[in-house]
Amino acid sequence: MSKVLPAEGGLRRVIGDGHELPDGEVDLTPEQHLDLYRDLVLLRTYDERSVVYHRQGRIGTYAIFWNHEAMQAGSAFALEERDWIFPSYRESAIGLLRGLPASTVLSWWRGHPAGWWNPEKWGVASICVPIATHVPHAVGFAWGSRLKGDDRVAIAYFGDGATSEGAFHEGATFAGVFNAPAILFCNNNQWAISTPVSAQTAAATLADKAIGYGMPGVRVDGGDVLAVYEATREAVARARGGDGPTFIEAVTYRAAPHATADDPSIYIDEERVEEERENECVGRYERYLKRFDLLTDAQVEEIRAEGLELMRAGIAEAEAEPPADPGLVFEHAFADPPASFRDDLAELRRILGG
Amino acid sequence: MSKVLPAEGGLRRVIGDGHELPDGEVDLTPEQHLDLYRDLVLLRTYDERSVVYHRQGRIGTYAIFWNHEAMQAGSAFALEERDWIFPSYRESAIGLLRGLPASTVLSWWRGHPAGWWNPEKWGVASICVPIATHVPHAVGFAWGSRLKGDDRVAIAYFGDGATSEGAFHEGATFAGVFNAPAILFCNNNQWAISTPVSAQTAAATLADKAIGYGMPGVRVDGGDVLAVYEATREAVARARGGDGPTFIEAVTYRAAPHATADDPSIYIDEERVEEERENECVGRYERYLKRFDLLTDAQVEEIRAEGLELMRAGIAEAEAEPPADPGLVFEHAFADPPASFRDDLAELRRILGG
Amino acid sequence: MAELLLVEAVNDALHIEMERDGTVMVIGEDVGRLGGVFRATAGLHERFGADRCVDTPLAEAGILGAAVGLCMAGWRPVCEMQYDAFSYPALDQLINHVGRYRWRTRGKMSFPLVIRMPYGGGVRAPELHDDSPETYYVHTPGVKVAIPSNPADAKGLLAAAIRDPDPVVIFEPKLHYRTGKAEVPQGEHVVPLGEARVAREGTDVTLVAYGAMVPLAERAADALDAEASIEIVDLRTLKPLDEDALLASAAKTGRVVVIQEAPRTCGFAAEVAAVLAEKAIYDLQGPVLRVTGYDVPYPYWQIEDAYMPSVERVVDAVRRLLAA
Amino acid sequence: MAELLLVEAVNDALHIEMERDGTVMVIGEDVGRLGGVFRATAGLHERFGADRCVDTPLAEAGILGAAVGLCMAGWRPVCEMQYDAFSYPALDQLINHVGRYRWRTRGKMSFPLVIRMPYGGGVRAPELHDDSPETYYVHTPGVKVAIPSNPADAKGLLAAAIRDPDPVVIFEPKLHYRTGKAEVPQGEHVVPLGEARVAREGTDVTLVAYGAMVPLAERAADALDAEASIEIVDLRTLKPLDEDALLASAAKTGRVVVIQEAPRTCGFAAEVAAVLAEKAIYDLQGPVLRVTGYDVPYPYWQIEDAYMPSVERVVDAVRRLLAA
Ligand SMILES: Cc1ncc(C[n+]2csc(CCOP(=O)(O)OP(=O)(O)O)c2C)c(N)n1
Ligand SMILES: Cc1ncc(C[n+]2csc(CCOP(=O)(O)OP(=O)(O)O)c2C)c(N)n1
Ligand SMILES: [Mg+2]
Ligand SMILES: [Mg+2]
Repeated sequence: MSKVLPAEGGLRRVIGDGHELPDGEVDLTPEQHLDLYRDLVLLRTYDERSVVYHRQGRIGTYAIFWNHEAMQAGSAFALEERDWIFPSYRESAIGLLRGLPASTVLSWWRGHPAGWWNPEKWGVASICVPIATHVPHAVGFAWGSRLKGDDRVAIAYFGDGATSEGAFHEGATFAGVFNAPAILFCNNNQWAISTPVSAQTAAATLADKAIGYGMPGVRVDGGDVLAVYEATREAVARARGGDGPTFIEAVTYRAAPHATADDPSIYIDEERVEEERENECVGRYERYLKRFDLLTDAQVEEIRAEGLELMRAGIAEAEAEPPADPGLVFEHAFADPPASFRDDLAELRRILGG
Repeated sequence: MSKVLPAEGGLRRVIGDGHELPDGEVDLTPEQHLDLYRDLVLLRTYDERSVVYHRQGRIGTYAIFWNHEAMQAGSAFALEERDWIFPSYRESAIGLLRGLPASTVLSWWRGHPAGWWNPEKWGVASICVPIATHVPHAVGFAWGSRLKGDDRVAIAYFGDGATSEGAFHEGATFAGVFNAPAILFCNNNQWAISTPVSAQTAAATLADKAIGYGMPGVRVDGGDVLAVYEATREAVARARGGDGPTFIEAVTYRAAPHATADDPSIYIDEERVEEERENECVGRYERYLKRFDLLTDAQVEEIRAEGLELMRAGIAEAEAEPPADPGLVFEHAFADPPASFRDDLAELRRILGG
Repeated sequence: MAELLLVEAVNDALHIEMERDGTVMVIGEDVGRLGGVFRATAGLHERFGADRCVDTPLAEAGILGAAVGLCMAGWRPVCEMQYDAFSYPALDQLINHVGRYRWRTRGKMSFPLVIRMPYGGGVRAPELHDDSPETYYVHTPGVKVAIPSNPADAKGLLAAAIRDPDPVVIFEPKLHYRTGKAEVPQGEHVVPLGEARVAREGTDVTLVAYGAMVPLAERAADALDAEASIEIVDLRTLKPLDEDALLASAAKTGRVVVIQEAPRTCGFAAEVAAVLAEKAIYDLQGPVLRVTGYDVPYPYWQIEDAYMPSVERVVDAVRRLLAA
Repeated sequence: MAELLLVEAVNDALHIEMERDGTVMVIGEDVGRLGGVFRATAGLHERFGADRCVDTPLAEAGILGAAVGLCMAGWRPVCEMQYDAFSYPALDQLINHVGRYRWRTRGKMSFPLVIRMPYGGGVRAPELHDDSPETYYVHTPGVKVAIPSNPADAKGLLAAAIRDPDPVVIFEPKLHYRTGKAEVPQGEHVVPLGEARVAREGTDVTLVAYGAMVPLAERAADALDAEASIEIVDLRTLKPLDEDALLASAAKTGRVVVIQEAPRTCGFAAEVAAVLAEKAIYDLQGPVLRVTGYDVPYPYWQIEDAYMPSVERVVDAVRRLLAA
């Protein structure tokens, strides 16, 4: 049986601190715990390596998700394979949890066509770069699946800033009205680039926004992978059971730059960042698992090594991609391209060749 | 002292039914009551005559506001002259309460340039035809006024359907964040053309949406002019006092077609309409005033006659407007029109003249 | 053949295509019980049920955004925008997603959605019920755009749009929704996208038009009957453009007037003129003239006729061209 | 004169105009403490305070809609859109309100707002950081549009925009924000809207360009040095267009290539070509060629150079034109 605890600020929590804060429990087998841990480490490794690859000039601008891994892995762990994930740039690598190759995601950040995957194959929609515009996609997908008699669920990830966008509002409104089996998962890392959540909304909490859409709003400690898992599991059950959408606000604090191009020192509270880094989500889960004797140091080593190996292979594979053919410019826009594309391509080839 | 009563569905109410439902009271002098009654009758007369003028082909398509008068007059009565009103098409004639000539509004519905007024002169923004897009205007105005050190308040009127639009959401978010002295006044007539509010949102009430913007949400009986007045007066006081925006949901039931072009018989509940028509807002106030001996039959006659006379004069004036010069097509788009306008106009005049 | 109004032809196409393909659904504001403010979707709700003809919340970006997701779930949504100028909140979804999502999946997923809306002026309506927004759509990569000028094409182009694997936008000339019945093929009727129609053959001057400007061009041609032999090219599809038909007519007449009711700058007439300036320059016997709406806010309806291209303005352009 | 990067020139203009006029305020996402993701608004928050340099919620329609209201309250808001493709949620406010509100008041009220944003490709960025959306703006009645190509014009056009009584949109070529310092007049510097600039005099072929395409045109002209005398017209303002300058150059050279990085159909090059086809047809000694982006989604950055107009494509067009 699960035991979820209320925490500071009404956040749901499972993982304690090993001292005063007691641990809760969730309904996972030891193997599942290890799988979840593996997911967390995989994302962490992906993220840390990506920052290095960026510095080495091997990938372009990159949106760091350091310490967001618990939100991503915990929620995704509550899904079935047939459920769909609608990521923002912040969840660029979430497909890894479903076996999407690291080289694919790395290629995306390398601006190489090999980075654009088939959403149907992985149940992971394309990375959404504009803020919040994928919320209606997820809702439309969930609604459409229900109309088809499927029991698939869709989850959309977005940030605290995203909740100010009209697209979020319209998507959430549709979700409520059509009772869509959708989960609106808000990563509240308390910053939209340099804008703190206090300047983003006057709402007391982001979860409060759910009331306006007639759906439950749940607040959870975003650094607690098990609390995130539990909250999402409940939301998935609700959705699949025909009880409609849920808004989940997972609260954390952005402890890294917004992206590789960003310099947060201008605006962020460095002390708060330090605190957060010390209490980062992978270590928290690691210590929890060790308290329950579910994880050994040897396993930690092995899992980390696995992750590193996957990344080494991934970047090698991405870098081994043949240069993209300029002719791709004219592909994939239409099933049946207009004649003008053929002419334009011929001209381009003539000029490039000449 | 005012005495506002809770009513069915948690709606604030002042006016009773003369039988079981007791009357409340508001802080208005007998003269003010008469003024407010005059406002109500003026709007009612405007609306009823407009429907007739439309049938006579003297104005074009017209958005009927029959039984919305209490919401408009009650709220506007709580404003000071320096406060600004941002109307939708449903409040097209609200400027009348500030002395804007009936002929102007009639000209608007006649598609004649004389219908376009100077917002600064009346403190009434232009009629907003697209849904909800004026909410950020009102909020920007209120915020900007506060920044200037003014104590002006802005009120935006919109419908239940409007609360689904992204523009509403973004405007409301800005209002909360900038603590704008704005009132978001939602006329919940329970229909957006043929779409009932139950298909518009899954929220329990529209006022609940206010929580997501960190502002109070108030529900009031939209057929009760005094309850509307009271709620708005409080909101104005809050706004002017620096305590920020308020969302007011005034609940009524649309008891007339959406507009002259609409045939609601296809979708509406005719019995409910009948009920509403019997309990319409002007009669309710009239009976209230009579119960308190604040209004005589003679005064009713006189005030109605005044309204009719104003409309007679208004339509005559509107119809006496000289035909608009086609050259107006090129005016007012820019302070300093580009050379091409001059050439286009010359060409047009040559052709029209020829 | 049946005699139908343009809006009835639209309705007919929706009935037939929804019958034919169980994945076609109609979504929009007031499309259900009311059957749309112009009655274009009348009867669908009764016939196909509330799940396939859906009244949505009042949120255009929500409609188009949800449609993207519906495609991903295997539907072919036909989205109604209630009016031209009320489609603008959805432009963000159009540009950043509708036009790009197939590309994003490297062609692995299709987005067979349709956006249809009444467009255009001349109907004596309040502000913002008169726009001709085709430029915003036609400039956007990844979407096709068609604009019928008559009932048969309204049916056939819509059917083609619904069957197309890619996003198609159809603008329906609301001015002509009910101006007259015309023959419309019964049953399935498809007018392929990308094929212009020579609405009238002539030898002296070509009028290039689409949508509500085609009947106008015809009236202008009638007025010029004694003076010149006018050819009228009804583009029907703006994107992909039938360049061959355009260039053939320009080669034949050497004189072209392009008509469009949208504001002039970067309107579709500019594109037509640019194609001619690039590919027909040696055929042209005079300037390419544009008769368009002006670069001003669409005016109060009492003077909208001064804004709209008129027979007089078209005739004047043709005469100037012939005299050049 | 000072030597400034383009983005520094923008920043300089903002400082000077905000100093000059206490009603100018800057609003947008991250414009405050961060000074904008490109640092275009750096220092304004410190100098003029949080009330005049305002970090807004993440809501572009809210930004532009609020700006309309701010104008009504007596402010001159300068709105930053963080990137080109993220301005689309605000198009609805632009088209239905920003471009129409002065007209709605019959000229009684002014809406002296500015929208400025980085635009354009070639910067190796993730999806949707590369758009050239000028058509959406330039087609909209009631707004002016300017696109500087160098630091001095970036400063001067922005100053003109801020002082203009009407809405002005400025697209800043992000590719050239930091590519090189150039001389910029110190203190107040205004480049009037509506005046093109002959960036280079020549006699054989005119290259018409704006924004990031001007330096490209210059490189192409250099490459063609031995073959042809190239004139370059930097439009600077797209609306109102300086037709006189355009027509004068076309009359002089008789051969015109128009360059634009936006997708081709209904891009601004089409408008330029249409103006030439209408008003310069007898001056033209060959077709008007367009070198543009293609009608496709802006691609993955590893092949973006194939999408962007290149020196090679411009040179090729010029050669074809000279051989025609
Ligand atoms: C529509 C839109 N506007 C602006 C941007 C630029 N932008 C990218 S990330 C970001 C901040 C997003 O903050 P939040 O929603 O909290 O997500 P986080 O990045 O913190 O995960 C902004 C403004 C964008 N991508 N899309
Ligand atoms: C953006 C936009 N979309 C659609 C419309 C068409 N339309 C006009 S009124 C209306 C219904 C509005 O309902 P509601 O907000 O409840 O206001 P009411 O008319 O009931 O006062 C619609 C859909 C519009 N004017 N603007
Ligand atoms: Mg955030
Ligand atoms: Mg309503």
